[in-house]
Amino acid sequence: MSVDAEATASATADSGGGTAATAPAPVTMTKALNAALRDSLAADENVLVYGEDVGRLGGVFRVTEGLRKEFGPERVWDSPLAESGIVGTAIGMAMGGMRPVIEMQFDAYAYPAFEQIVSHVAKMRNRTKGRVSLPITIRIPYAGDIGGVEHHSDSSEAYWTSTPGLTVLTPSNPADAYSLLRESIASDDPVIFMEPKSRYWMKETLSLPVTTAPMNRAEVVRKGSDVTLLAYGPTVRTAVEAAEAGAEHGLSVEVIDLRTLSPFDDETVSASVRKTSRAAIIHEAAQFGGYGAEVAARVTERNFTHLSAPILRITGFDVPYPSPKLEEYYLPTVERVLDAFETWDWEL
Amino acid sequence: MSVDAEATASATADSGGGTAATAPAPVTMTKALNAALRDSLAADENVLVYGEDVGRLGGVFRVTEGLRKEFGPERVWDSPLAESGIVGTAIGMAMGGMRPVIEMQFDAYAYPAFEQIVSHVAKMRNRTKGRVSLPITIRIPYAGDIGGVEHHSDSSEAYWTSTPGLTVLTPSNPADAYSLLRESIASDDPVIFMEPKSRYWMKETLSLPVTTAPMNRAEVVRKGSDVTLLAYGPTVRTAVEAAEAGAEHGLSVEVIDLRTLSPFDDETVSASVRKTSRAAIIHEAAQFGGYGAEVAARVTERNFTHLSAPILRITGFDVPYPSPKLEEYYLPTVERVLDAFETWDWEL
Amino acid sequence: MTIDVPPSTGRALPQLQPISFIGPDSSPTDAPTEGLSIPSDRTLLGLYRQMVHVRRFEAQVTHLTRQGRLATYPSAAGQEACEVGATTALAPNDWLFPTYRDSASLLTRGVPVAEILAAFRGDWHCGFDPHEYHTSPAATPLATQTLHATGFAMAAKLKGTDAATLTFLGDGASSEGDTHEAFNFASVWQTPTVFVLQNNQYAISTPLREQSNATMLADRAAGYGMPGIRVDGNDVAAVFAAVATALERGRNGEGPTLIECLTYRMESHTNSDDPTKYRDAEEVEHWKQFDPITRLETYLRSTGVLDDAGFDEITASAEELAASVRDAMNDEAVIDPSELFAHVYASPRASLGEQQKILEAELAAAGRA
Amino acid sequence: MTIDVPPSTGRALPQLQPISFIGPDSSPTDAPTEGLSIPSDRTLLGLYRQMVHVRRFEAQVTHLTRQGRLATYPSAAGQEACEVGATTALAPNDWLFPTYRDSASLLTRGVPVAEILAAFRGDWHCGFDPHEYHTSPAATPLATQTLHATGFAMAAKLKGTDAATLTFLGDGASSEGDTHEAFNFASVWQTPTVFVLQNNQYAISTPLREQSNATMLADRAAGYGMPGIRVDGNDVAAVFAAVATALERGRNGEGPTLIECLTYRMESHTNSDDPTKYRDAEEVEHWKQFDPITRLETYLRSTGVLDDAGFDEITASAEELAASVRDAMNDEAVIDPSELFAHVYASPRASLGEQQKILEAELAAAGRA
Ligand SMILES: Cc1ncc(C[n+]2csc(CCOP(=O)(O)OP(=O)(O)O)c2C)c(N)n1
Ligand SMILES: Cc1ncc(C[n+]2csc(CCOP(=O)(O)OP(=O)(O)O)c2C)c(N)n1
Ligand SMILES: [Mg+2]
Ligand SMILES: [Mg+2]
Repeated sequence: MSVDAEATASATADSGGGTAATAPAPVTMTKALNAALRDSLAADENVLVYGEDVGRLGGVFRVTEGLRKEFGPERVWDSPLAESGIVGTAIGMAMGGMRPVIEMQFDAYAYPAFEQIVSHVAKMRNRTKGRVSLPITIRIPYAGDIGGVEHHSDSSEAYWTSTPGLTVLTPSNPADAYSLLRESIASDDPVIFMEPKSRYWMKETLSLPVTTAPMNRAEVVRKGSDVTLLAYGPTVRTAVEAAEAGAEHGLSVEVIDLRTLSPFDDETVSASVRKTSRAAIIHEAAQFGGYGAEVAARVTERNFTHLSAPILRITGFDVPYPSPKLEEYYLPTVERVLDAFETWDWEL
Repeated sequence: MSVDAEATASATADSGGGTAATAPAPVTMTKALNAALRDSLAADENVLVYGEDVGRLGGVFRVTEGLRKEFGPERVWDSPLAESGIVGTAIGMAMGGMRPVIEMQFDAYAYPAFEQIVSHVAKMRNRTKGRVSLPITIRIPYAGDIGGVEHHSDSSEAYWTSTPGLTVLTPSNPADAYSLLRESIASDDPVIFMEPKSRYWMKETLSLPVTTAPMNRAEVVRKGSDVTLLAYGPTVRTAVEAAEAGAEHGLSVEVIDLRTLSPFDDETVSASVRKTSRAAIIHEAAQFGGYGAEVAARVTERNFTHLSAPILRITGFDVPYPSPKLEEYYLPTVERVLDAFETWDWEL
Repeated sequence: MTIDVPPSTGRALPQLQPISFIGPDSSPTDAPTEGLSIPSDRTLLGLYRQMVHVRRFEAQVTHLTRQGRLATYPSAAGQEACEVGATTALAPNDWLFPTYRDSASLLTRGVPVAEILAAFRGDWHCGFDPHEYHTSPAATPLATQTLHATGFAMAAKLKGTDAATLTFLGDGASSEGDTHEAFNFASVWQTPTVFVLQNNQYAISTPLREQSNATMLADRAAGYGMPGIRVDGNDVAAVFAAVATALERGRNGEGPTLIECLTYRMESHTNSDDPTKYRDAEEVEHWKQFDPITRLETYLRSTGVLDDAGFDEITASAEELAASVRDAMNDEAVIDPSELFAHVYASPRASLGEQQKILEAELAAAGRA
Repeated sequence: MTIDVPPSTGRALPQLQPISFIGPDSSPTDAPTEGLSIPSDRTLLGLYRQMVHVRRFEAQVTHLTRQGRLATYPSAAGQEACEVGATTALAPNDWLFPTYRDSASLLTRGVPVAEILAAFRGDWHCGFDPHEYHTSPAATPLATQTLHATGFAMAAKLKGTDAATLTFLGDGASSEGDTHEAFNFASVWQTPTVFVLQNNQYAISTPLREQSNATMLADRAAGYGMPGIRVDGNDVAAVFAAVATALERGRNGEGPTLIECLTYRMESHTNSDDPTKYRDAEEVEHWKQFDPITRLETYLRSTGVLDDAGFDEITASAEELAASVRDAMNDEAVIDPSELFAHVYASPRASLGEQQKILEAELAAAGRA
């Protein structure tokens, strides 16, 4: 994917546009993210990429591969190893007119930056009555299913979604990865951009740049009439597989990829739930206080009389993320989804 | 409240017991907490109290008043100003056989310690297959309604309740404040002990020591038959007032004080909801992803067929905690509770 | 192993005696000056004038808290030389990153009285437009702003502007992890950042000796390959000279500087604090002899720069400032409840619109809309 | 202002040349020794033996990752002098607070091979009983363990036991806020804590010069009023002597010490890393001449402490260790799914019981229970 002069000149806030289109080819999510970063860097000279090992190494997941070489160490560089420092300096840079795109190396390593994210990134605009925008994109590889050592597989989305002031996105496929990341970087609101690690190597045939549905919209990725199954990031694939397995048993499952966790797309989800009268949400994070709680609560509030059954949460168990040999028992599977559907009273 | 030799000798893991009883007298929540700390220090020489300004000053809310003088600076002292340091050293102290009781000066000032709390306090027991216990009590004054400057009124309970491995308590009255704090300190599990700032000066006539219902149990604080209203910490008073106002309109509201946020007392709450068929939860924190989401989701899952209406969440709005002049519009009020009840279809 | 030993430039620990030009007795000191020069008479007179102003301002605001008209106010009384000396050294395009303690610096930076008060009387969190005054919102979470100042300076460096940044932090805040990270990032990136550490010897009730075991906090700098100096924080001449020079170093691409200003908090932490619990009246009394304003006043009178007429004019104008504080308080702003929702996101959210309607209905029902 | 200047004890920045007894050419150096004495021949031979063992252990484990039998392993090859020298200096009652990099120290501390491997093959997070080996779980979140070591040492001090603590951290981890907070707490509280900073010059791909602008990381110590020394991290004699002395200081109530060990990571960060992206083969080649094991071997042969028979015996016993690693891998533990729920809380939770039943039903349905 070459970035030509035209791209630099014309690319603007709208995602996609600008870069000369590539021929359709299989693209992994890491490559799609890499392309989004490259095109964003080319489109706006205020875009900066920094973090731990994102420069020479290209990131431990190779999402930033080649960018330092292409844009130079003044645009893409390795920072000292300190996450609060990375986020805190990004705040200052954004106040100074930059659009920093920073990486937290693994999900649990965003925690040292928690105060900067929650007390400043989320609140600066409100605190200053809109005078100060913080167009920062915080990229966080998240979730498990990679046989990782402790602290490398957390699903921390609930911490961010329960913080007013943050926009939280998570792509489940390469096309969305490209399109949503470009939109995030172009947004004047700070975005927590959560990348599902286990889907980094997922391939899709794409021509780049690609523009998918805008952020803040959920997408129906498979139509169905009996059950609405809500998923995001790593569990979209599980949801689709569960829908396929359900179909074999005569169950028609509609799968919705939420894409944006905050704000929640009530419209798309309510429309589906009013049609099916049953819904479930699937995520890797533990259940208690997980993101699924918000989904279940708000969808029930808005659609109570349309529901034939309680909204189910098919999730990780309420335990710390386990060691690799226990991972398979922890993660929600197709079977767990189908079992959950069976707990409903289908006569209602 | 004098700590006599007998108290020192006999007080053990069970809260209360040991200290010579005081005559009934009006006791504020701060005094009750202070007494619980004093009695815990007297009961077990491994109990330590430290944090920012908890020594000479007795804490900015005076909860630790007099303790340094009574137990000496080796048991009660002022630490350097660094919350991650306070929690991180408490972990080491607990590994070394101590039972540290540490204070985060305000809710938002626990955030610098987020990584230590989430990645270590919550996980050490699980990581070591139970070989290492961390009997740490982290006291966090929380919530608003005090006209505080920014960052002094956050309700951060959802961050802790969505973290497996933590036990999260919050008293709503002086008696519980005493009893639950003693239980927390005696517990081998780490406890996040959230103290509702706006209720610090609430008085109750008490004879100390007092033993209330054990932790992990919710309490029905007012009986009713039409609606179950769930509350905790600062909103219990609002809930009781709403129940009184409701009674004037012929509405019989059962109020439950959750007391323990994690684990959730499904039994007590389900029993009430099955009786009333309607429930609402009230909290100060923002709604989206707040603790109320978990409550609504799980109570609905367990009692769907018994519900005549969706569970309502009466909460702060989905905005950063506002400046004092906007506080009255943000905080859930008796009116907001009653208005919410009116949104239900009472014909069902 | 004789390999890979980097050069030792800038490594030495600096002077122990604080840099000072004008001593407590108002005469020139023989303290180290580390190559700095005393500011001109004109500058000194301006600094004096501004110190008198900020002290009057803070006395007036503190008085309002005593009357119960303002909830909380952290006064910097006694620290005027740090506040005014450092802030005055800034160029207009530089950015200031203050804390809750530094209202005096906001005033010095030109933020109007009403906007400073707006935060304290609970109108809105920040109170002023940061871009207008090149001044960040006063930070409440300790030490966090040191990183913002570093990041802003990095942006300025990358954009090639000549802006430098100055941030204040306290002796207590120096213990937070963020301070360390800011020192390190600033030095690795060689950003034009000046860290002015106001060592007023207390963090609320916690005395310096329980905060740090360092001989002096300026000694931290050596560990980052950054110059660190200690200044008499009650000598405004020294503070101004040190900060101006450090800002200049930053602009010249020579990186950040740590300046420890040794001073003392004369008032309680805020009006809701009770300092008798943790310090003696004698200690406060003792520090009166180091007062930054009387010290400079006597000096300026001795050099003939200030006379009675000048003094009276400054006093009168400070009284006008105090009056403007009272006026501002009488001019109570009415805050529109819709402000709750207006600035959370750049792009509006439907769900916030719904919530705003709930609030509007509540207010209408209560006859308040 | 001539008041309140604390004494300057312990303030001076230490030597630049690392402390060393046995140089890269295996002969005694004229580097500074800062009053330390070279360990006895007997101790040196023990250190040599253990270094050979841990190297063989790590080579074997790395080999298992290449075969795909273990997912990830961070080897400390090249850093054996730090790992073994520091850990050997501990008394049995002292506690060690290691990181993911420090399996060699676990081995030295007596943690059985199978228990070290348990973590890496995903059986359970920690793998061993910390109380049995007086060794904390290897920390993955960087720098967090420095605070645990400080807290533990404080508990020991308060309880009046004679335990000291030792924690390892890397050059990268030194940038985290927690490191600063640990240095500060340890020095203010004067805890018996020894911080062994293994400066292996890289944090994954990030070179030291982009991590810190300090002349040397040991310079950090002065800012905390704590002794900080730099040691040739490839001279096990120096590491042992420095750590043993620092532990002794701690036990004597003289507080913490920072010891920077200058060394080099010979392998990739972990087996999933690609070091060609960020460093030259020549650099790695260059560091071979400083190898800690061959250096000591030549020295011990030259002094007659080691002969061929001794060498052969050590090699053979290291081979036995390697064999035990292979055996342990063949003895694959079966992990009971109920382990998921067993250790989350000391007091059982009903809701976890319900979840466990769900899992059991799933397994039963799949014919796996
Ligand atoms: C992260 C954080 N922790 C705690 C507090 C509460 N707090 C406010 S001011 C203060 C003392 C600060 O002392 P210092 O840094 O010396 O500044 P000074 O008040 O003396 O100007 C504390 C503990 C805070 N604002 N932020
Ligand atoms: C808080 C935190 N951030 C990031 C990481 C990811 N990470 C693991 S090792 C490493 C580099 C550490 O370098 P250094 O401290 O020098 O130790 P070394 O690996 O060289 O032994 C990084 C960034 C982590 N484990 N913890
Ligand atoms: Mg101070
Ligand atoms: Mg390293």
